[in-house]
Amino acid sequence: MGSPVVEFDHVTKIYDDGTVGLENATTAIRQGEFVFLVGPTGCGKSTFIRLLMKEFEATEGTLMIAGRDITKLSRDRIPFLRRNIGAVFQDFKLLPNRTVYDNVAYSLLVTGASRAEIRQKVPHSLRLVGLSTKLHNYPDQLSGGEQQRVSIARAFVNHPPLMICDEPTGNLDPETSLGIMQLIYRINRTGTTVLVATHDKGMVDRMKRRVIELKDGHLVRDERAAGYTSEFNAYAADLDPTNEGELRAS
Amino acid sequence: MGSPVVEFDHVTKIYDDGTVGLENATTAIRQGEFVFLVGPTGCGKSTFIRLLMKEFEATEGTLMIAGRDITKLSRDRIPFLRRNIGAVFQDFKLLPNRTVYDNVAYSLLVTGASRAEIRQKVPHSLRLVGLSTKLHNYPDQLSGGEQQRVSIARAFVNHPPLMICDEPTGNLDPETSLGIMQLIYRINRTGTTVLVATHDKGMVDRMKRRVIELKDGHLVRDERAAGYTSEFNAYAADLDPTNEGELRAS
Amino acid sequence: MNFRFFTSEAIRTLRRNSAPSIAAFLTVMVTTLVLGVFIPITNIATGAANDVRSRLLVEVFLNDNATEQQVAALRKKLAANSDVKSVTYVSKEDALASLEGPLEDASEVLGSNPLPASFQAVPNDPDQVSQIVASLETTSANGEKKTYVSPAINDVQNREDETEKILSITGGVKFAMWGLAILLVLTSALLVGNTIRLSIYARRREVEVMRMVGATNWFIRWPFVIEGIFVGAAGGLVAVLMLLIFKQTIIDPVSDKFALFAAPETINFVNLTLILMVAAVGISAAGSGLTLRRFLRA
Amino acid sequence: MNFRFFTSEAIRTLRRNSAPSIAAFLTVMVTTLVLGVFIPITNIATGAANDVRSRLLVEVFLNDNATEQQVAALRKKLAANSDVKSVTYVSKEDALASLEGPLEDASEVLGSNPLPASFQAVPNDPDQVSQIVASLETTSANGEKKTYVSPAINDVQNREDETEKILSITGGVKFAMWGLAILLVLTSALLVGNTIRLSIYARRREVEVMRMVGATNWFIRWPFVIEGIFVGAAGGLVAVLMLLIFKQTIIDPVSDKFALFAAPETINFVNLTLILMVAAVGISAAGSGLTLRRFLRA
Ligand SMILES: Nc1ncnc2c1ncn2[C@@H]1O[C@H](COP(=O)(O)OP(=O)(O)OP(=O)(O)O)[C@@H](O)[C@H]1O
Ligand SMILES: Nc1ncnc2c1ncn2[C@@H]1O[C@H](COP(=O)(O)OP(=O)(O)OP(=O)(O)O)[C@@H](O)[C@H]1O
Ligand SMILES: [Mg+2]
Ligand SMILES: [Mg+2]
Repeated sequence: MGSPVVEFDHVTKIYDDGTVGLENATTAIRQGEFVFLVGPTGCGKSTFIRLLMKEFEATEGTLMIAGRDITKLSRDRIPFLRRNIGAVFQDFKLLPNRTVYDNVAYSLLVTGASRAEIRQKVPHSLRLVGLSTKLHNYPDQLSGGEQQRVSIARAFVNHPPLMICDEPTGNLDPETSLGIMQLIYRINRTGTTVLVATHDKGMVDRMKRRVIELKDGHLVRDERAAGYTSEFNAYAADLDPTNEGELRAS
Repeated sequence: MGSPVVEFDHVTKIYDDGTVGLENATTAIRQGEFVFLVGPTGCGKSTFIRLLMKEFEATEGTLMIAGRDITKLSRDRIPFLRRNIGAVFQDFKLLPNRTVYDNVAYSLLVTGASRAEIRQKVPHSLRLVGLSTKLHNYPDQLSGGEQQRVSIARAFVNHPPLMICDEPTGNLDPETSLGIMQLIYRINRTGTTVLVATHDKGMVDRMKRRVIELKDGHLVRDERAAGYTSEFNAYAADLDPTNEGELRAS
Repeated sequence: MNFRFFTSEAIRTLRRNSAPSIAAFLTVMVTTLVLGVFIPITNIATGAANDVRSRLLVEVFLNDNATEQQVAALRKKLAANSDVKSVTYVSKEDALASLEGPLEDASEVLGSNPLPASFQAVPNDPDQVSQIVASLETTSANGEKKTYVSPAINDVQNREDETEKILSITGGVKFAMWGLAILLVLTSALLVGNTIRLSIYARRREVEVMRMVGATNWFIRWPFVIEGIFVGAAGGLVAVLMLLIFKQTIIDPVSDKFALFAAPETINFVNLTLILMVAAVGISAAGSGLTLRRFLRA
Repeated sequence: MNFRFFTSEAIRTLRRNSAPSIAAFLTVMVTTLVLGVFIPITNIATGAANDVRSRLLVEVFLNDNATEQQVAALRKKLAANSDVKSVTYVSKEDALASLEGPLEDASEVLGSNPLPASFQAVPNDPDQVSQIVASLETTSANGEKKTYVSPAINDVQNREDETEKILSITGGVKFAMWGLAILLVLTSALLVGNTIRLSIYARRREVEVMRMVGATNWFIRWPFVIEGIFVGAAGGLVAVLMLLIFKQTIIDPVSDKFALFAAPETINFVNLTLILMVAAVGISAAGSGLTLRRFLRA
C-alpha cells in the first residue's frame, strides 16, 4: 500500500442552514486503494465527496490530498486540483450544449491536451462504457443510464490519479452496473485510487473491498471486507488492463 | 381486474435523429394493476412513460388513457391529463426556486385545491416518504435521495388514478427503497393503477407483480410473476392503507 | 383566477430568482428615463420650430398713390383667400415707428417718411406663404415682367430666401425630432421585450417542469404577467423619480434661460409621468405574457 | 492561449444556444442604431448653434463728422481688444448697397445717403459680445448718460435682446444635445452590459459544470469574450448597414433641404462607422469578460 492520497483530519461540514453534512470525520485513503462509501440516503456521502472536490469549504478540520492541505488552496489552484480528480457526479453534470464526444473531450481540453490525444482517448473511453454509437448525441437525447455513462467516461478519460464516483450505477441495470464496476476495478488496478459512493449493497458485498460507512454525518464503520481480493477478482481476473474489452456493443 | 387504464396499440416512437425509442408496442394495463417496466439501460422505458405523459407525440399508433385517445388530445387538455397522472421523473424535475413543501404543494395548486387541503395533504405526503424535517429546504439543499423522495411525494399528493414512476429508487439505499416500494404498493391497494420502471432486479423478483420487459424498443416479455400476491404481500400485510405509517423519522 | 396566489407567486420569484427581474427592471428604468428626457425635448424643439414658423408672413407693400377703394378691395381679396388667416394694415407712420436706431434718426433728419404702407398677411399654414404670394402675382403677356393683381400693390415680399431657410430648418428639426422620438419609442419597446424574453428564457426549465405537473398555460403565465407589472411599475417609478429630482435640481434653477424659447409648451410633468408609467407597465406586462407563449407552445 | 479553439467554442455556443446571443445581438444593434442616428444629429444641432453664434458681432456706428484720425484710433483700439477676433470697416456706401427693397428705392429718391459708416467687430467667443460693448462705453460723472470712449462713435449696437436670445437658445440646444448624447451613451453601455449579464446568467449552470471539471477561469472566459466580439461586431455591422441604407434612401435625396443649415459639419460616415463598431465590439467583449467574473467567483 502506498502513501495516503486522501486524509480527513477531524473534518466537519455544517451547511449554511445548520444541517450537519459531515461531523468530525477522520480517515485516510492510501494510494491504489479501492474504497466504498456507503450509508443511508442523506448520511453525508455526497458531502464527503464534494469536500474533496473543494465544491465548498470544510467548516472545521484539515483535508489533505496527495499531502497538500486543500483547505488552504488558493482559488487559482482549484482547477488544477480538479483536473487530478476524475469525478462522476450524482447528477451527472453534463454540458447540455455539447455532444457526448465533446463533453468527454472537454475534460481533456482543459488540460491543454493535443487534438491527436483527444481523437484517440475520447472514443476509447466512450467505447469502454458502451456508448460508441451515441458520440454525436446531445445529453437531452440520451436515456438516464446513457448520461450516467458519459459522466463516467469523462471521469477517467485523462487517467487521473484519483477517481471519485458518486452513485455511478444508480440509473443502470444490474448487468451494465457490473460492467461499469469491472471497468472501475480495472482502472484501480492500473494504480488509480478509487472512491465509490453507492447504494448497491449486492455490489459492495460481492467486491469485498474496504468500506467506509456513514450515518447522519458520522463515520460509523471503516473496515476491510473479510474475503479481500477473493470473489470479485475472479470476475475480473480475465480482464487484463492492457487488453481492455468493450462493455457493450451499443 | 377493472377496465383498461392504459392501452398501447402498435405504438412507435422514433426520435428526430432517427433513434428508435419504442417500436410497435401493444399492451394494456388495467385499473388497479401494479406493473413493472424493466429492461437494460436505453431500452425505451422512459420513452414509454414520456409517451403516456404526452411529453412528445407517438410517431405511429394509438395510445389510450382511460378510454381516451391521447394522441388526438388538444393542447389545452394536456394539463388535465397530466393532473390525473402522478409522475416520478428520472431526473426528479423539481422547481429549483421552491422549497420542498412548495414543490409538493404546486401539484395541488394547479388543480385549484384549497389552502386547507394543501395544509393537510402536503405534510402528510412528505411524512410518508420520510422528509418531515426538510419542509423548508430548497432542492439544491437536499441529497440526491431526498430530492427523489420529494418527487415521489409530489406524484401521489393529489391521489391520482394513475401513478407512473421512472426509476423511483435509483438514488435510495436498499432499506429506504423497500419503504418506498411498500408505500407505492399501499397506494396501489387503494385502487391506483401503478407503473414502475426500475433496474432493481431484487425488488422486481420479490414483489412478484406483472413485468413488462423492453429490449431495444421492443416489448419482449409481458407476464405475471408465478407466485402472484405472495411474498411481498406478506411484507406489506400489516400496513393498512387507512393507517399509513411513516417511512423514516428524518 | 386566484389573484392573491398569483401575486404571491410573483413576489416569490422576485425574491428567490431576482437576477432576471433586476435586469428587466434596469431596462425598463433606463428606457423610461431616456424617453422621459427626450419627450420634453421633442416637445420644446417642435414647439420652438412651430413658434418660428408662425411668425412667417407675406408683406404686401402699397403704392403711396393707391386710392382708398383699391386698398379696401385688396384687403377684401386678401381676407377672402382661404390660405390667409389674418390681415393687418400697417400705415406709413406705423412702419416708421417700428424702425429703430440710426435709420430712425436719419428719417427724422429727412423730414419726410420714405416708408410705404403695407398689409401683413398671416398664412394658415407657414408652408402656404408662396401660394399666397403667387395668388397676388400675374404674369404679363410677354411672360417676363411680374405684375400684380391690384394696382395698389407696389411690391410683395415674403423674404423668399429667409422663408425657405426657416421652413427648411424648422422642418428638418421637426422631422429629426419625430424620427428620433419614434425610433426611441420602438427601440425601448424592443429592448424591454428583448430583456423580458431573455429573463424568461433563463427560467425555461422551470416553466417546463410546471407544465409537466399539470399547470395550464394561464396558471403559469399570470405570475409572469404580474411580475412584469411589478417590474415595469418599479422601473417606471424610479425613472420618474430620477426625472423629478433632475427637473428640480438642474432644470428648474436654469429654467429662466429656457423660458426664453418654449418652456410653457413643454408637456405637463404629471401627464408625462402618467404616459411613462402606463407605457412601462403595459410593455413589461404584455411582454412577459406574450414572450411566455413561445415557451408554452413546445 | 489557443485562439482557434476558443473561437470554435464561441461559434458552437452561437449555434447551439443562440437565444441569449440573439438577445445580446439585438441590444447591441438597437443601441448602436440609436447612437448612429443621434451622433450626427447632435453634430448638426451643435454645428448649427455654433454657426448662429459665430454671426454675432458688435456694430459700432460712426458719426458722419468723425475725423480720419479718430476713426483710425478707434480701429486700433478695437483691434487691440483681446476679446475681438476681427474688425471690418463698412463705409456709408457699403451700408447703402447692403440695403434691399423699398428702403433702397426710398433712399434713391432722397438723393442723399442717410446711413452711417460702421465698424463690425467679431468677438472671439460669442459670449464676450457684452464685454466688448462695455469696453467702448464710459459712464459720465453724473452716472446717467452713456458716453463712448471715442468721439467718433455715434452709437454701439449689439442688438442686446436678440443676442441674449440667440445665446440662450443656442446654449440650450448645445446643453440639451450634449446631455442627451451622454445619457444615450451611458444608457447604451448599461443596456448592453445588462443583456450580456443576463445572457451569461442563463448559462450559469454550464459555467458551474466547466469549473467542476477543472477549467480555469480564463479557459471559460475566452470563448465568452470572443462570442462578445462576434455579437458586438455583428450587431454593430447590421446597425451601420441600416444607417447606410437609411442615409442613401432617405437622407441623401432630401439633403438639399438639410444642406441649408449644417450638412458639411456632419461627422464623416466612415469615422462614425469606426467609432460605432469599436464601441459595440469593445463594450460587448468587455461586458462578457467582466460579467463572467461574478459567476466564476462563487
Ligand atoms: N447545500 C445544502 N444545504 C443544506 N443542507 C444540505 C445541503 N446539501 C446537503 N445537505 C444536507 O446534508 C445531508 C447530507 O447530504 P448528502 O448529499 O451528503 O447525502 P448523501 O449521503 O449523498 O445522500 P444520497 O444518498 O441521498 O445522495 C442531508 O441531510 C442533506 O439534506
Ligand atoms: N430526445 C431524444 N432524441 C434522440 N434519442 C433519444 C432521445 N431520448 C432518448 N433517446 C434514445 O432512445 C432510446 C431509449 O431511451 P429511454 O430514455 O427510453 O431509455 P430508458 O429505458 O429509459 O433507459 P435508462 O434506463 O437508461 O433510463 C435510447 O437509445 C436513447 O438514446
Ligand atoms: Mg448523494
Ligand atoms: Mg430512463
